[in-house]
Amino acid sequence: MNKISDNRAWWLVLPVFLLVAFSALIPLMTVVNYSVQDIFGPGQAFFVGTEWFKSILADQRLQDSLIRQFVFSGFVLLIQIPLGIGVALMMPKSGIKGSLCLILIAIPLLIPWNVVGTIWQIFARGDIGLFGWGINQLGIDYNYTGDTLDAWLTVLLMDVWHWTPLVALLCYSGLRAIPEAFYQAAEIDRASKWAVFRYIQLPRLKSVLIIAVLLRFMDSFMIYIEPFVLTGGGPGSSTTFLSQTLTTMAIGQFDLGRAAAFSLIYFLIVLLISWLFFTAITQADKEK
Amino acid sequence: MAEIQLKSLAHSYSDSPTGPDDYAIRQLDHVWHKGGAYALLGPSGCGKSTMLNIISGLIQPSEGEVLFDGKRVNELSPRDRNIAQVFQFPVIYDSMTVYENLAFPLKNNKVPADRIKTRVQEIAEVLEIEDKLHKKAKNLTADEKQKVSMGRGLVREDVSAILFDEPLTVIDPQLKWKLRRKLKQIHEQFDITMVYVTHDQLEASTFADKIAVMYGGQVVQFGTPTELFEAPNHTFVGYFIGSPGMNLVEVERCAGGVCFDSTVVPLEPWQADLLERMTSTNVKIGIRPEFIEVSAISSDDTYESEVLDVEDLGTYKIVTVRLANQEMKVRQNEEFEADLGSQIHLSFPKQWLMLYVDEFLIQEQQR
Amino acid sequence: MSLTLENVSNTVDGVDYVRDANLTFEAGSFNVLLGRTLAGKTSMMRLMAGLDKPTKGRLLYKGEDVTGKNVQSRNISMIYQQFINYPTLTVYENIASPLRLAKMPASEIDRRVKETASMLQIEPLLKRYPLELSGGQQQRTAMARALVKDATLVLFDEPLVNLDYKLREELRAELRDLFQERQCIAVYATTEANEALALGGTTTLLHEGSVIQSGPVMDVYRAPVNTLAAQLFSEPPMNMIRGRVTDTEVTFDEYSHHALTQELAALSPGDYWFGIRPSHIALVPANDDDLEMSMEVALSEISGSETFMHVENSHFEMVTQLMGVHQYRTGAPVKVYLPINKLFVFDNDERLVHTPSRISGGAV
Amino acid sequence: MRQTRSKNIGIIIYILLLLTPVYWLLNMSFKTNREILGGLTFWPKNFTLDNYVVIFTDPSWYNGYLNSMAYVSINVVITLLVALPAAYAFSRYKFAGDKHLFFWLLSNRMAPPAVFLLPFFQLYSSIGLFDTYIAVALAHCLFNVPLAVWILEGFMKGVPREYDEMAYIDGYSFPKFFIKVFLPMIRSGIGVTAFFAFMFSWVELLLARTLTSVDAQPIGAIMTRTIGASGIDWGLLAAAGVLTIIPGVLVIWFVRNHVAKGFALGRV
Repeated sequence: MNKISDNRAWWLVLPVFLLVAFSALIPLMTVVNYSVQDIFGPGQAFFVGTEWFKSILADQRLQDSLIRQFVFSGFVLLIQIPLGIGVALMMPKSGIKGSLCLILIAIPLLIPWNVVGTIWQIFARGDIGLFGWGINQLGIDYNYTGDTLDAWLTVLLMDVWHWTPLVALLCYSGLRAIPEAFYQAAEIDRASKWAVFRYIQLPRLKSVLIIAVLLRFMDSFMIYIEPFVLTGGGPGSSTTFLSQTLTTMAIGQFDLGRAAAFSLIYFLIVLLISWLFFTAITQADKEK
Repeated sequence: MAEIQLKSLAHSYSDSPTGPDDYAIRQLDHVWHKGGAYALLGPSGCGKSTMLNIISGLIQPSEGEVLFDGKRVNELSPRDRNIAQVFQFPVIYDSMTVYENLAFPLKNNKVPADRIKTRVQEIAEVLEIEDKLHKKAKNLTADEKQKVSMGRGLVREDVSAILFDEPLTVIDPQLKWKLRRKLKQIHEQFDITMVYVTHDQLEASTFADKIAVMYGGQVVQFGTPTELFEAPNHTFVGYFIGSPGMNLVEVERCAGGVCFDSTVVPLEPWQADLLERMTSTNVKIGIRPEFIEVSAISSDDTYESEVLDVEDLGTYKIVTVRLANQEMKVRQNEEFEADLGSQIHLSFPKQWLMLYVDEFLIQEQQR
Repeated sequence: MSLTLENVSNTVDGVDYVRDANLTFEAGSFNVLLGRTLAGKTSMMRLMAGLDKPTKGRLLYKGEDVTGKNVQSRNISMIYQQFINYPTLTVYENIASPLRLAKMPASEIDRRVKETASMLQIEPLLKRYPLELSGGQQQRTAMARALVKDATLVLFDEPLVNLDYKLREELRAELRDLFQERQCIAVYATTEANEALALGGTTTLLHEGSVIQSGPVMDVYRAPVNTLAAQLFSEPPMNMIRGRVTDTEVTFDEYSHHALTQELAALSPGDYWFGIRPSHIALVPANDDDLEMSMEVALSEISGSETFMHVENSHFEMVTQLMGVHQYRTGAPVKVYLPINKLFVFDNDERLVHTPSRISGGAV
Repeated sequence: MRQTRSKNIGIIIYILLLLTPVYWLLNMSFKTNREILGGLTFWPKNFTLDNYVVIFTDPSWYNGYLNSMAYVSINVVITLLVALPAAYAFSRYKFAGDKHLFFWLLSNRMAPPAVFLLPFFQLYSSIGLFDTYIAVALAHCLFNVPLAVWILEGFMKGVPREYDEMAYIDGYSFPKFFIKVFLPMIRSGIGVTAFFAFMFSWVELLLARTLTSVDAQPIGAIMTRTIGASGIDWGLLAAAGVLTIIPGVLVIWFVRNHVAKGFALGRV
């Protein structure tokens, strides 16, 4: 598809530009404005330069929260990408069964994030939750509200339950684009199941997998509602992620200056990572 | 190398076929001998691709048997039938190099590494792609990719047949005859049974020793390019082979042969004799534009015709004439000259005048 | 009413798609653009249609400069390679769409749509959707839409290439008849020399964006301006053999010597390219002054009524086009005869200096 | 690839595990709070619809659904109206800064909502839009519009440019061509984009809760606030949760054939 270069196309893009500017650029400017001031109340603010940034980078609580976030996102990718591919490979290719599978698997994605938290809040309780009760029946004392490790594993399990379908459906659409002739050729060449996966399916899943990793890393990196509803960030602050720290700081303590500086750092990390993925995707697109 | 036989084979895509139209392939028996180069020729929708997929095992025929060297293979999947297939669009493993592509089937058959190396080198030389062995397969040109895809079949010593499904579709026109020439050389060198599906008579006749012309799910003729040209045994083959196709004229029986309007066309004695024994009213005569002779003077066995159009095609001319109320085409060499509306005298050499009843040719030995 | 391209060039991101083209197409003419893939056929047609603007030169229509005019305001129509029809409209609506946009009365639209549809034998399909039809029927729908609005310029971009061999033949004949009496300018792009010959009218040879030669089809075919034009306009390409002429004889590739006959006497001594059409090479001498060469069969390709035999020897290789079917084993020795009066001669800069005289003879 | 038995078993097991928590929520929603706390039972002993009755009668509950529905629909309409022309521009033309603009959109899709809480709160209060459907709809455009542009651009690339040119040649002006020819050709793409915009707006709570207080409070906010004095009424909470899943399942059913391509952002 060779595109014509024509700057009049800007007229078509203008509405998007204005709308997203209004809902992103203007707010971002206020954040930058606050991040360099110490604000006591409306009208009383002192210019403090990069003082907030320095204090945040030094703040131990935020550093723990950042590390916790990276570890969490790391685990999310490690589990959900391979599991998603596995599920996609098992899904029937076409027909009624195919679309039925698609809808059932997509259900977790349709549930509001707070309801996901509520479901697992009930499901994992020892007394009224099937999962919690089941684990205890097996003799393992499991209490996600009390034990840090249990809380962590439950949050991770909830996220795997909630978002693996997205990876599975992305890979499923990638697999569906593979022409039948490739499978026939593999059949004729007597390729083993592994060879079919390694040489036909995986290379063609590359661009879709990059999108999956991008979406999963970003969304897990800014997770807030689900763990908040499930564990409230506890026990202690073991499951308090970046977004929750920021929200309590900004809305809870009305500590505007620090919250603004923290928001900027948070957003810059996100920008850097999504830029890496963006070049990877456009690279994959070019090769296809 | 296998002899491929189809015994009373038929195939319908609907599970309860009623009339003949429900059949993609109508009842037929057919044999491809060991090591032969064959073509399946016909317009799109005539069932030739279905036939190819039945041979390769991708489709199970709804009726009849598929035999490889006399052994029934209906239940065998493509992987157990030892066939290789070259598809319409190059199907290669992009992430591999050319060498790995060619070695892939051998590796899957657990062939020892050194044997793979020599075999791949040998086949690469035959296909003239030995200098590209270590390049990534995805950067090759379309015709090189088709060579690689064919190479995957050739490397296997146990391959029983190679099937081609219109392999030249995506190749640049000026490269086509080079790849056709390569396919022909390979067939002469490897003596593998090859079946080639196409709608292009030039590709079919340059590649195949014998061509099966398919029409409406039936093999209407199975013969060498010469037989198809000189003795098309079905009116469709006459029309489909040769450009322009055979002149076909509907005629009635009359004294001394057959006639249309007032023109009487004498028949050979055996033709008239066989015609009498048949009752059908669907009688046609056919003669190829290449075989109609034009003479300057009229004689008793020439027919008066008016020139309607003279098409100059460089190396030859196609003259459209009206004979009684029938339009016919005559092929003449490039020096032929005639004014529109002028009269020319045509004669139909006996040995090239074909008689068709119910669309099928009346053959001499049909006593 | 004529279309003129005046020094038209189109260079995009440093690539010359069209180089300094000067062409004129008269009303009622059928013009074929013949060239290999990527020779610039489509780029040139897009310039004529107004879909692209040339970076240099002018486009004149009836003398008026239309270079900048946008495509909506030009009365043109175009048929693409991939059967482009509106998938969401029925065949009837597809054909009617240009007329509806021209705000033509419904009764008039109905008459013209039905008339054009029957002309292209798709009247029974008017209620169907294009994607339900076969390739040939889809392309006929596209042609009907192009012809219904009596455009002054009709552009065909290799429209038959995705169709069956036999269907292509039929549609080509129909196209020729359809444009016999129309007053519009038709421009037809193809890679096949036979299609240019079959469609007649004028032929313009294109190679890498430049116009090699343009004129009535038989003039270009009979007198190719250089070796490139000769090879572009023949299928399989015309055979070219190096040769040197001295006062007394002509020697081909320092190998076979032949007496200089009065036919070639006019040539001044020097090196030349000798061109011979595959169809003029015979296996049996037609006249006594034929050039005899002993070769070996490389490959014989039979195509129904003809055989293309590739012959070669240590010096050069040739292709012969013989009537009827000739079965030869590869490597079999064979003698071929080149009638002198059929030779084309090109000078060292590959420009044509001698065309075969039209006396009778030649391989039948 | 033939669907072997082992694959069928594998996928069934996965789906069962996936749906167990939802089954448990459903199971809860038909029990009274007392029975829930009384002990763990696989089936509601005394099946009751009280929880649902409460939700459908108590305005503070059902208003939550109506509010959510309202701002989600507004968001979907705005997103499509704005994204369609932009996606067309991206799929057809090269223009100054197109790469940067596309990346900027992507980065907004990835922007953590938490970062925008404070500025949005202040922005919408200052222009008097606080606690209105428009506020939430506009806020959700932050991530829905970039996603919509991406998916639509993928679908639009599937339509060869020859269709545009043919329409111009026939005499269509750009707007007429866009509405009467082009949009019908990517109907499936528009359907899928609407579904995704609906889904991501429906499931989001952080922004929706922060920008509303009374009039436009979404169901999610109401649910998280019911931790009232007498402790959590689990049955009611479960019933409310079940009702939030139904709209999504209904919508996905209509676009089921194209949703796979949509998930891959039209890239496949």
